[in-house]
Amino acid sequence: MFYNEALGDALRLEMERDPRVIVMGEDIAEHGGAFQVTAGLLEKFGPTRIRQTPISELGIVGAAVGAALTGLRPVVELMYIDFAGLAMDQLVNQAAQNRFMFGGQARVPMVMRTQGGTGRGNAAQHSKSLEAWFTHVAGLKVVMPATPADAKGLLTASIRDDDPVVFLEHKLLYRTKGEVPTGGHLVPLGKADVKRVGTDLTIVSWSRHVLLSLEAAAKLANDGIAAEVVDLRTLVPLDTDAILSSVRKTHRVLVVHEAIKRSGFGGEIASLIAEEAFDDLDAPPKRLAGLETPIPYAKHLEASVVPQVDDIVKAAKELVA
Amino acid sequence: MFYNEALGDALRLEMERDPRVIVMGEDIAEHGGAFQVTAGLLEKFGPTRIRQTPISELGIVGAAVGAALTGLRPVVELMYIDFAGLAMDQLVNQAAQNRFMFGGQARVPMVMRTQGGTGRGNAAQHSKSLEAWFTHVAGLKVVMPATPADAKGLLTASIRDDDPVVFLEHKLLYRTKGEVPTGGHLVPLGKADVKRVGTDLTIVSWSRHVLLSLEAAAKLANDGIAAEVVDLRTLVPLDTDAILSSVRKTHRVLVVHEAIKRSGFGGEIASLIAEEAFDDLDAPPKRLAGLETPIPYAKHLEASVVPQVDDIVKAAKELVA
Amino acid sequence: MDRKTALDLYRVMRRIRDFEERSTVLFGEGKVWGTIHSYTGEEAIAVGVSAHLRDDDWITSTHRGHGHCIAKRADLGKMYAELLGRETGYCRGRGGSMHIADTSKGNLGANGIVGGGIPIATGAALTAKQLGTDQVAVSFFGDGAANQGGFHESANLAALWKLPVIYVCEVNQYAESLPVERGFPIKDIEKRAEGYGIPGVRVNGLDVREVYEASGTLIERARRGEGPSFLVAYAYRHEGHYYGDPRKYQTKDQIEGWKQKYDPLVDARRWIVADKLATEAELDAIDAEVIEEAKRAVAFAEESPLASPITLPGDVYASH
Amino acid sequence: MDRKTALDLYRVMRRIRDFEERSTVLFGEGKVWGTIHSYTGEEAIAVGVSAHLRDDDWITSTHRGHGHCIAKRADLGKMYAELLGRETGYCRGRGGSMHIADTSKGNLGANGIVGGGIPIATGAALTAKQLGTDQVAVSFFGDGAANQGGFHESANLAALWKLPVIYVCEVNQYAESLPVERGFPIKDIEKRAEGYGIPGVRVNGLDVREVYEASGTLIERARRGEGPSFLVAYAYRHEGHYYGDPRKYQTKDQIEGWKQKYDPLVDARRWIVADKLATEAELDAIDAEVIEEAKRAVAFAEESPLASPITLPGDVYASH
Ligand SMILES: Cc1ncc(C[n+]2csc(CCOP(=O)(O)OP(=O)(O)O)c2C)c(N)n1
Ligand SMILES: Cc1ncc(C[n+]2csc(CCOP(=O)(O)OP(=O)(O)O)c2C)c(N)n1
Ligand SMILES: [Mg+2]
Ligand SMILES: [Mg+2]
Repeated sequence: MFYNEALGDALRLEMERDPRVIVMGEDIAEHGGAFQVTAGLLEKFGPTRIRQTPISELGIVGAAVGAALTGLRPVVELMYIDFAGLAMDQLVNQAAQNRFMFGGQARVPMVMRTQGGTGRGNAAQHSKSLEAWFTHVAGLKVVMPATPADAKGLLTASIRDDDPVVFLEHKLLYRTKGEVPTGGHLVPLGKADVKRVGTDLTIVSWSRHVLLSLEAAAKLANDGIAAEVVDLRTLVPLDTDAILSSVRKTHRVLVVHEAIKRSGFGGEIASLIAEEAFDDLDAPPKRLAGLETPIPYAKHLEASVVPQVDDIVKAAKELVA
Repeated sequence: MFYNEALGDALRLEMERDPRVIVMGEDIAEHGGAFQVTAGLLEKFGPTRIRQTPISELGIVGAAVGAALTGLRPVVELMYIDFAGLAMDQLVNQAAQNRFMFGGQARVPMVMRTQGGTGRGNAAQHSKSLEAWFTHVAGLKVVMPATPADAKGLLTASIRDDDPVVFLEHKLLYRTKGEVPTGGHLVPLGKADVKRVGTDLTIVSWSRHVLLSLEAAAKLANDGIAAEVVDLRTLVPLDTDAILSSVRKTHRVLVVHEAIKRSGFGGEIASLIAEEAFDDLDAPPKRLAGLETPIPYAKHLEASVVPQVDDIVKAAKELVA
Repeated sequence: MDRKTALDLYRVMRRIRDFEERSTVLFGEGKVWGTIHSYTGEEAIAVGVSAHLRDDDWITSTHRGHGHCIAKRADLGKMYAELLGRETGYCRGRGGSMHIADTSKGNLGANGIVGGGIPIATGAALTAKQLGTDQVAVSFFGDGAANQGGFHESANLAALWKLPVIYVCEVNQYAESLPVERGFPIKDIEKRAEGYGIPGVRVNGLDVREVYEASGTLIERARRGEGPSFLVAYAYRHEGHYYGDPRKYQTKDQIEGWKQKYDPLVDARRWIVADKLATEAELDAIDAEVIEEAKRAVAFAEESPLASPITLPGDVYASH
Repeated sequence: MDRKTALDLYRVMRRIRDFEERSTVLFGEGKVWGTIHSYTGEEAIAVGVSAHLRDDDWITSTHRGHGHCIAKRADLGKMYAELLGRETGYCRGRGGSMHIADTSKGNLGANGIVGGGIPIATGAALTAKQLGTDQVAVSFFGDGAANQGGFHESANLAALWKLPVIYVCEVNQYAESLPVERGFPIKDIEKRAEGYGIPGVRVNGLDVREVYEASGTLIERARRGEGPSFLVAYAYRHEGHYYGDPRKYQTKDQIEGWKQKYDPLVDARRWIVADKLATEAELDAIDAEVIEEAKRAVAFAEESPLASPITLPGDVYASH
């Protein structure tokens, strides 16, 4: 099953299970969503549960907050993560903080799904990776699945969660395929997954770069280097134990992500490891991430600003050298 | 001179020097700004250069982008950093990226001044520290002065800079006093300042926590511990050399900031040090930062969620133990 | 208007006036900190509208939120306790004046973000529509907030979806230091409703009878499924924007004179007596009751324990 | 309308039509990537308005920006070079279709953010006002963009400050898959102007004469310092939202029939000939010239070197 179908499957099952689940967003009805995640849902659930909206990101996210506060479980599709700048206020000042500010009187069970990343020539306003912003907000949870099965299981868990969840997809993952359990499938938030076992170094990654890291690990194996690939899956809450126990085993760590390096979530991981597992490290914790530039349009330029498989291989080799 | 007066002084001098400099924002005219930075400027420059606006953060910041693209040098006052969520789109998708996206055809010489931080019981929507968000955006510069002199010198440099600068003040700094050079005073962007020399450990900080770190350093000195305090002043561009050369001297580092720890800018600094000066470190690079919570209202609670002087002292002692 | 309604409205207005005066004193004494924004002068708006609301109807409020909260029948003790940072406060001392919420009465919270409540009320109205109930949502906000993009987006969405939400714009003549005529290029803010094809109604926000009547019609309309509306109530902010505002942007007459001239409570007393709905003495008795009740509420707050320490992640996350 | 004006307008419209058809072919050949949005069917709007603009007047454009760019007299070779990711492109291959800008002609850029250009044009108009020039700014945007909060905030600000900006809303019947009647609760979008106290003018966006006339008046007005206005031009988007759009939300008649029925170029040819401003043959000659010019432009682009590698920080920062 494709990644986008797996997401659609989770939505369909949760909407069947719970009438309070609704979907809101742009182009999600007849068109089925910019990446065909909601394809077929309009026909099944009708326009009151698949609510196609005008282009009003702040209003839509805010309406989801209000709906979540009063008993619905809305799932918002924000077409591109780059548009988050229009809706941050409702997400950060309201959704994330309502429970705390109200002394526990409220809960805000909403999901904001969106997608980011490069790879389709969409240039600087349609290709960002902004997970670090959301992880820096107390009150949000942040989920970034790399595989179709995790996409389904984590979206299910996110919809059932009583807190606001930012669910981040990657535009190049939608047409990746994988085995997906049929029927209900739940992957709990906050659990990392060791996607490949190894002993020589740990590669920590999330979202699409897990796949690139796995490719790199396969190449490294040819050269006799056994890389362990830890897929975080959920950035908040973070599975600190999984990271640290892998690093304590391999003694070397490479953190790989697509977002720009400066203040990326990789800094959180690398400094966490440096703080908590300093004496276990045989080499400096290393980050491999995007260059500090907006994303360029031209194909060859776009590929030059985010880590590719060979960059991962090279960095890993330097680390174990 | 007080910190807020030093800022007002820089604005006045730059407005006298260059007629293209204008100020826009809420309550900046008769009222003189929520923190009295623009006090007196209306009388001097009139309402066309001190442009008081309605409450429309996105529109105001966007108008500044357009004005900067076409020949003005606008300075926007955003009353609280917490309101940035309303204006992020114009700052991030437009201002920060215009030059790059247009292949170098444009420059966006604007400054967005705002203030953050706790200490006045303003609770969760008026007390955030969000510098990490801005530092994660390629195309923005980020400045955070701790003293009145630096405030004046860095604001001068920011206004003269041809790139969009996010200039972050702290609400508790406005009524701090210090020597400030009269007349033109320029502190270049991208230069850290060693605010206290020491040999036993390096404390890296910025904005108000520089002052708390200096207080802590004084206390530590009583116990025979010589802490060096490095004030970053500018987070982007970052003075990597200053950080690394201090750490290479002291071999121990504590990064202190008010923002929540998770994905805070402290992670960038700590992981930079871990990557670049691993072998120079005698102890894990340590971060001391805000708890992962929205800011509470009650005085005793507010103080409990961000690092205080004694917390710095304690962390420093653990580090040198 | 019948006697009971008139006296009920009067009592709640007085309760608000008293709360604002009393919390100002507590602020002056250093018992309340942060910032408080007085609703004095605007009582008729919250009270006139909320009289039609049930406990299961929702409101969103603003930084100037005490009045809405009281009009929506909040417990005064818990309000004072919140201002005093006590564990018994509505938000356990975590929210303070700018975030008081009372979800048991449908109050989705004061809001520190100007305009922040508007999309939220719209979403609450969506819940009512989606679940097929006859609940309504009211969003109170200031004239300044009407210039926020979120108002535009929400009004458009609500009109498209015929949501049961009433947008109540409280024109108190200022957005902080900005006089309303410098914030709007038009005189009649209610005209903006036409851009969304919804009713826009102007009322004298100093006269609780007018507010009561007009909002009753709009709320009933929303309950019947006929969609959103825009009520613009013109009044006058008696105090500075916040406690301590030096008010450099106002004339002496505006500060002193207007407060006397435009007072919904003085007005209400006048017509209640003139219409023979009650005597001065009866109104004085209500005032006295309000004072007693307030004193008990303050005492409750002052005797309450300080807010308990922050617990993480429990104070922040519901599922963990 | 005189012959020269008519033929100039016709020529630019044809140039745009040709550009859109030609870049679609290039996209199909895999030479252009990312996304392109065709302006076919809406040519009369950009062309009618821009005919009044000087090189030192500013425009902001949209994701559907080729037409505005060409109408503002951009170099076609540099445009094609940008689409092909070449160093000679307007943005040196960094921007692509959605970010083409030509600051030498006052084009402040296409924009990937729906509504993103509206505040920017407002700011450009502020520059004119501040520096006391008679320059104007025009913001082109779609019907969908008019529901963004940024439109509301900008229109209010421009009206308050009497800025020389003209907001041109291109109603092409859709915002991606959302038909305009499902995006707006009102039929006459131009009515929204009343909420800001500015003129709101409706024109048939298929008729370049109407657009030319109405926009001329509004632009002159702005130049004279009389402030902003809102021009709403109704037209029809001939192609899908983007290259490759399956158009599941449209009927066969809308996809095939309407394109024939509503074509500003066919219309223009009709009245130009009917009014005896030129013959069919003369118009054909213009078409032929446009084609030759386009071929040269494409050749220039194809012969140009690929975009040079990213240089940091120089590509991102001006001062470093
Ligand atoms: C988004 C945002 N911008 C600015 C502020 C600062 N601020 C607080 S209240 C206020 C004025 C609000 O005016 P209005 O909406 O008329 O309400 P009033 O205070 O008059 O009741 C401003 C600018 C804020 N809290 N939130
Ligand atoms: C802020 C934002 N939201 C959503 C999108 C995705 N998107 C791109 S074009 C478009 C439709 C725009 O409609 P309209 O403004 O009518 O312009 P048109 O495409 O019809 O010319 C949408 C929703 C975007 N690019 N930016
Ligand atoms: Mg007001
Ligand atoms: Mg459209």
